Amino acid sequence: MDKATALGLYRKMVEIRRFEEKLYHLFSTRDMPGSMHQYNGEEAVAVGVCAHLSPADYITSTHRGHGHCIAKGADIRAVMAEMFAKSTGCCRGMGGSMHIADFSVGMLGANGIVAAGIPIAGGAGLTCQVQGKGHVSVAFFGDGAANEGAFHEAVNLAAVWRLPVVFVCENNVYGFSTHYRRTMLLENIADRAAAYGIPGVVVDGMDLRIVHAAAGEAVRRARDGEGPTLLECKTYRFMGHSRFEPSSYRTKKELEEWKKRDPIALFRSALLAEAGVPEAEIVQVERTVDEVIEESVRFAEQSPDPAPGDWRRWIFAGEDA
Amino acid sequence: MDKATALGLYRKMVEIRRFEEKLYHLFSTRDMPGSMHQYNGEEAVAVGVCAHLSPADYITSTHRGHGHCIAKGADIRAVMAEMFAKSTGCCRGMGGSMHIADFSVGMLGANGIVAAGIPIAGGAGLTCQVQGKGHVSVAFFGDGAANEGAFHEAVNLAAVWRLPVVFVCENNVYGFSTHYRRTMLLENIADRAAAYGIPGVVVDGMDLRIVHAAAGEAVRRARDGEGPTLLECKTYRFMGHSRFEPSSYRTKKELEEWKKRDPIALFRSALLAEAGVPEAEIVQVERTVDEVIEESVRFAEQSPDPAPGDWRRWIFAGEDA
Amino acid sequence: MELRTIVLALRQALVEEMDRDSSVILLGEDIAVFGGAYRVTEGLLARYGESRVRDTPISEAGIVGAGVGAAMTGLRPVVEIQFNDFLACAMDQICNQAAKMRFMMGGQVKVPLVIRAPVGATGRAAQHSQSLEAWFMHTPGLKVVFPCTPYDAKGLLASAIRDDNPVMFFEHKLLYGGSSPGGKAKTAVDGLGEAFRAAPEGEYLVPLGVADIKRAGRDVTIVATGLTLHKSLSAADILAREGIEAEVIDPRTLVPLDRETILASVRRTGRLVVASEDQLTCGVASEIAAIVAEEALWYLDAPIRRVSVPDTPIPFAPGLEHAVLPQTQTIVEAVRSTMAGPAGRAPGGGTP
Amino acid sequence: MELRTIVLALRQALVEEMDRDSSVILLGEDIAVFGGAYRVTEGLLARYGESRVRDTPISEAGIVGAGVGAAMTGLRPVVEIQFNDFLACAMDQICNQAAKMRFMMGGQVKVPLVIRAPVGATGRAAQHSQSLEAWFMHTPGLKVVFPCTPYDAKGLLASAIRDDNPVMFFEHKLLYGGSSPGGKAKTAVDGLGEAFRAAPEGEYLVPLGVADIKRAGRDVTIVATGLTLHKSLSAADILAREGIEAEVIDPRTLVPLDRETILASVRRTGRLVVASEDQLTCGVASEIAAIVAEEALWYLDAPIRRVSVPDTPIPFAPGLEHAVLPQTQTIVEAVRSTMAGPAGRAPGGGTP
Ligand SMILES: Cc1ncc(C[n+]2csc(CCOP(=O)(O)OP(=O)(O)O)c2C)c(N)n1
Ligand SMILES: Cc1ncc(C[n+]2csc(CCOP(=O)(O)OP(=O)(O)O)c2C)c(N)n1
Ligand SMILES: [Mg+2]
Ligand SMILES: [Mg+2]
Repeated sequence: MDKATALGLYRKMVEIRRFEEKLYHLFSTRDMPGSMHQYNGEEAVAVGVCAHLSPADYITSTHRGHGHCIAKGADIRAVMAEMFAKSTGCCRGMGGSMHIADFSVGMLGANGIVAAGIPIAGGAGLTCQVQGKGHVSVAFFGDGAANEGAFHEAVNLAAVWRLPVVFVCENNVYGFSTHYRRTMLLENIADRAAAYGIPGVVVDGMDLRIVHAAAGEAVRRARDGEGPTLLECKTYRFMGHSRFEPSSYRTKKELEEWKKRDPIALFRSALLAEAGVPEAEIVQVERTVDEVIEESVRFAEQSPDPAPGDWRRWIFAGEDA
Repeated sequence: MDKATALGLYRKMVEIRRFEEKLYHLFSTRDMPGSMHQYNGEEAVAVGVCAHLSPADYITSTHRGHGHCIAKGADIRAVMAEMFAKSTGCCRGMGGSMHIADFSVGMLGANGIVAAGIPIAGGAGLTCQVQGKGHVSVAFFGDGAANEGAFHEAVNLAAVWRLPVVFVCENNVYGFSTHYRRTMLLENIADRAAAYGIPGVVVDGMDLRIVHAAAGEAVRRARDGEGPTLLECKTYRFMGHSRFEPSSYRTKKELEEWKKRDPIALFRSALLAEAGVPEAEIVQVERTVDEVIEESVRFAEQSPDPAPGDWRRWIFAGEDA
Repeated sequence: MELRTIVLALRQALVEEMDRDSSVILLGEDIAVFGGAYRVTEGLLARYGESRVRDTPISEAGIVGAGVGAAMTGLRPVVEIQFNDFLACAMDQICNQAAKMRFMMGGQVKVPLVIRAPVGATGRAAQHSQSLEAWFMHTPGLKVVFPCTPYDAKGLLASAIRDDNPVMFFEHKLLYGGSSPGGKAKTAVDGLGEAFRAAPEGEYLVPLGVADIKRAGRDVTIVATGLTLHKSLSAADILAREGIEAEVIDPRTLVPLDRETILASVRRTGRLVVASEDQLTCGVASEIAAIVAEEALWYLDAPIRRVSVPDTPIPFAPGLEHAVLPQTQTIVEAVRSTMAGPAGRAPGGGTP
Repeated sequence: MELRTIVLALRQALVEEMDRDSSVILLGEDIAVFGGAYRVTEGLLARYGESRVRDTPISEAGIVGAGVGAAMTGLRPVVEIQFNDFLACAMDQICNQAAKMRFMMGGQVKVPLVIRAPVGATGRAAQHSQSLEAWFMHTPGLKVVFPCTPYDAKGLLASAIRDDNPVMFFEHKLLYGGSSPGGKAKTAVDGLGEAFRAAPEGEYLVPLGVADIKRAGRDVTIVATGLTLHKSLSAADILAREGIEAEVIDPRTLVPLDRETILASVRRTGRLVVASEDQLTCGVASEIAAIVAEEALWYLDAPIRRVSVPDTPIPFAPGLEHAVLPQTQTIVEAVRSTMAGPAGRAPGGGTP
C-alpha cells in the first residue's frame, strides 16, 4: 500500500468516526429525527474492504450503515442531510440512518431488517455475473445476522452459482445485548463457510492492513470467477447498540480492552512508525475531515425539508414520469 | 437386536411399502382425493429411527410423511381413512396426505411446507427439556430442505440450547426434480453440523441396521442431555416426486442401481441369512401386513365422509366446548 | 398461432420478453430442467441457457432476495414461487425489501421484479390452497396482477415484466389449462363463454390498472377475480334466464385497482356482489366493498355482498373444500339476495 | 398497586400468569439479560430463571417455530418479536403452521402460543413503523388482540396466554408509557381522558371478542384501534365542542371481532368513521367498513369514512410521517364530512 493510498484510507476511517461523533453530539443537544446505530470502533472493516471496490461494484449494509456508506464513497453532505431528514439527503429524507444509501456509488442501502441485505447482495452479484463486466458485490452483516435464515439461503445460493460476492461478517461480539457465544456454539463464524463449500477467513478487524489484505484476496477471487468468500472480521463497537443504549450487558473492562485496539489509533501509529508519514500530514488530514463534517452539517441545516407531498413521489417508479 | 425386534422392524417397513403400493393402485383406479408423495425406498430411515422412540417422544415430518407416521405407530386404519378424506381419518379428513398426523403417538404432522417441521421439532424438544422427563424429539426432512432458512435457524437454536433433538436428513438425492449437488457444494449434508457445533453423522440409509445403530446413539445423546445430532441418511425414492410424476430428470439406470439396495429386500436377506429367521415367519409377517392394509381400505371405504359443517369445528380450540 | 391456454400464453410472454430484452432472467425451483411444476417455463432452459433460466435451491427468501438485488442493479428477474403459500417464506424480502426499497432510497433505484405464483384450491389442503393477494395489496409498493384469460395473461405478464416496479403476478391453478404433473389441474376457461379470448402471438400489452368488463349488464355489478370470475360468468348466465342482467367486471390488476370502472358500474346498477377465492376478513372483497361504501353509497339499492372463503383454512375433504369455496351457486344466491333490494331495509333506519 | 402504564401492566400480566402456570415460558431476542427492547420483560429472568425466560439468536422463524412446537406439546410460550415488521421473517411459521396446525390435524392439538409485537410509527422509517394486524386478521386460525389502556393490556394478555389458540398480541410503541432505551417512546395515555383505566394487580381477565365503548355518543360511531383510539377520543372532545357527540368504540380484539357492538352503534348513530394506523387497502378499516356495508347499510346516513395510512410506506422525515399518519385532526375532519350527510347523495342515484 503506497503512502497516498494509506493516507486515503486513514482519512476515510476518520471521516466515519468524526461523522458519528458529530452526530452523537447533535443527538445530545438537539431534537434530531429518528435514531442511529454507530459504527464507532469498526471503521477498519468498511474501509479495508471498500478500498478494493469501484463505484461500479456493489455493497449492501446493515442498520449500522454510516461507515459502509462513507467508505463506499457517498457524498458526506448528502449522508448528513439524510440524518437531518432533509430533501437534499441521499434518500431525500425518506430513509434516514437505517436506510442510508447512495446508488451512484454502488451502495445499495443500509437495512432495518437484520440479514436482509445478504440475499440482496447475492442478487447484485448475479447481475455482475450475468453482465460479465468483472464487477463484484459485497454483503456486510453482523454476528447476530449469521443466525438468520436469510444468511444461510443467500450464502448457499451464491456458492452454488459461484457468484462474485464477498460476505463480510462484522463480528463485534454482540447482537444488540446478546453475546454471540450465547447464540451459536462457534468461536469463529467463518467456520460456517464450510457448510457452503466456500473459503472462510478470520481476521483481526481492528487492523486496517490485515482487513485490507484479506479483503483484497476475497475480492480478487470474486472478480476472477472463483466464487464467494466468507470473511469474518473480529471487531467491537465502542458505543451502545443504538444511540444512547447503555450497554449494561457488557463490562467497562471489556470495552476498555478493545479500545486499546482502536483501529484508527492503530493505523495512525502504523502510518507514523512504519510508513514514515510525518505527523503534520496526518493532522492535516484530520483537520480537513473536521472541515468536511462541519460543512456537511451546515449544508444539512440550510437544506429545505422535503415538500409536504414528497412521499407520493417514490412509491412507484414511473408515476411522476 | 433380538429376533422379535428385528421382525417388528421388518414388519413396519413392509407396512409402509404395502400401504403406499395399495394407495398407488387406488390412485390409478379410482378418483382418490388429493395427491401423495411416496416414501417407497426410504423405509429404513423412518423405521430405523423411530425404533428408538416411545409414543411420548415426538417427531415432525415432511410432505412425504406416510412412512414416518406409520413408523411412529399411528393406527394404519386411521391413516388410510385420512387418505380417503373420511371422518375417521387421523385428521378427520381435514389434512390428507400432506398433513398426516397422529398426536396420540407423538407424530406432530407431515407438513406441506418444506423445512417447516424442523423448527417445530425444536419446539417439541424445548418442551421435553423444560419438562425434564427424558423425552426427545426428532425432525425428519429432505436434502432440499437443508437449504431453507428454517433448517439453519432451527438447528442452531437447538444446538445453543442443547435441546434433546435429532435432526434426520433423508438425502434421497433429489429435491423434486433437482439433484442435491446442484443446490449445494457438499457431498455430505451432515457436514453442515459443524456450522452449529454439533456432531454430524452420515450413514447408509438403505441399511436398516446401520440407520438403527446411528439413530440409537443420536437419541441416546439427546436423552442424556448432550444436545442435538445431525444424522444424514443416504437414500433414494423409488417413485416419482409426487403421485405420477415421471422423473424425467433422472436415469433409469440410476434408479435400477438404487433399487438393488432396496432396504426391505436387504433387511429380509439379513433376517434370513444372518439372523436365521425362517422364511415362513417372514412370509407370515408379510401376509399379516397385507391383511392389515386390506382391512384399512375396507375401514376407510366404509367410513362416513365428514359432516358438511365439520370444517367449522377445528379452526379454534374451545369453540365447540 | 393462437394460444388457447394460460400456460401457453404465459410461456409465450416469457419468450417474447426474453427475446426482446436480454436482461430478463428466470429464477425458481424446478423451472429449468423440469420446466416448472405447472410447465410454464418448459423449454426455456434449452432456448436461453443456464445463465438466464436458473433452477434454485429450495430457499424462497434467498431466491426473492436475489431477485431484488438483481432488479436493483440492472436485470429484470422473473421469479417463480411454486405455490403462493410459500410466499410466506419470502415475506420479508417481498414486503420489507422489494416493496419499500425505492421509497426508502428516495427514488434512487427501480426494482423491476416479477414474482409469479399459483393460487387456488385444488384438493391439496390448507397449505397448498390459499389465494394470498390481499397480503400484497396491503403492502404499498407492490403491484398485484391476476389474469383470467389467455389474452390477459400474456398481455399482463408482458406489462409486468416491463414495469419498473415489483409486481406480484398470481395465476389460478385451475385456469392454467394444462395439467400439472402430479395434479388434476384442468381448464376452466370454458366457463368464460364469449369472454374467452385466446392470446395471439406477437407483441401486445394489457396495461396494469385497467379493468375489463367481461360481460355488460344493467341490474347488478359482480366484481370477481381468478376462478371466481369464471364462476361469476356462469352465474350471470343462470341469472339471465331469470331476467337479471349482471355486469361482470374483471379488475385484472388489484394494484393499481381501476376504481372508476367499478364505481361507474355500481352507480349504474345500484347493486354490488364481490367474489374472490381468498379468505373473507381483510380480503379482496373487503377492499372493494369499502371503496364503494365510501364513494358510491347513495347509489346502492341493496347491501353489498361479499362471496369469499369464510374465515377458515381450506379443508382437505373434497366435499368440504367445495363447501367453503365460492361457487357459481353461491354467487347466484348472493346476487338474488341483492335483488330483493330495499326489502332488507330496517323500518327504523335513518332516512337520507 | 395501580399500574399506570402499559409496560407495567404487561409485565404484571406475565408475572401473574407465570406464577400461576409453570408451563408459561418466554422466548425472544434480548428479552432476558436486557429485559426487552421496550422493557416489558425486565426482571423476569431473575425471577423465573434461564429455563423459562430465554434470549434467542436472531432467528424469527426459528423462534416462532420453537413456540409452535412447544405449544403443541404442553408449554404455553409467549414469544416477543422486537418490532412487528420482523413478523415478515416468521410469516410461514405464524400463518402456515401456528394458524392452521389444529385445523389440519382435525383438532388433535391445541396451539396455545402468544406472539407479542410492537407496532406503530415513531420516526424509524419504513421498516420499523408498520402496523400489520390485517395480515393476521386475513389468516384464519389466529386471534388478534390490540389493547389501548393498561387495564385492557393486562386483562387481555392474561386471556391471550390462557387461550388455547395462537394469539397475535399487538402493542403500540407510543402507548407503552415507558421510554425505550434508544428511543423517544412517550406515553400517550393522557389522550384517553376519562377512558384511561389503570391496571390493578391481581387476577382479572378481559375476554377476547368483546369491544369496549370508550366514549358513548349518539351522532357518529368511530371505531379505532391502538394509538388512533387515543386520537379518536381527542377528536371526540373537539367535536363535542361543536355539538357533535361521537361514540368511540375500541374493538380491543380484531379477531374475534365484536361485530354486534359495532353494528348496534352504527344502527343508532347512522354514521361510521374507522381509524387505524395500518395501510388503507385491505386493512382493518376496510374490513369494518365492509361488514357495515353488508349488515347495516340501510342505517347509514352518510358514506363510511376510513382514516388510515394512505398506500405508502412510512417516510422517515418527521413532517411527512406526521402527514401520512391518521391524526386527531384527520379524524375530526372525517367525522365532519360524514355529518354533511345526505348532501353528498347524487341526484340521479337509485332510491330505495
Ligand atoms: C429481522 C430482525 N430481527 C431483529 C431486529 C432487531 N435488531 C436490530 S439490530 C439487532 C442486533 C444485530 O446484531 P448484529 O447482526 O450482530 O449487528 P450489530 O448490531 O452488532 O452490528 C437486532 C436484534 C431487526 N432489525 N431485524
Ligand atoms: C417452502 C416450500 N418450497 C417449495 C415447496 C415445493 N416442494 C415440495 S416437496 C419439494 C422438494 C423437497 O425436496 P426434499 O426436501 O429433498 O424432500 P423429498 O421430496 O426429496 O423427500 C418442493 C420443492 C414446498 N412444499 N415448500
Ligand atoms: Mg454484532
Ligand atoms: Mg430429497
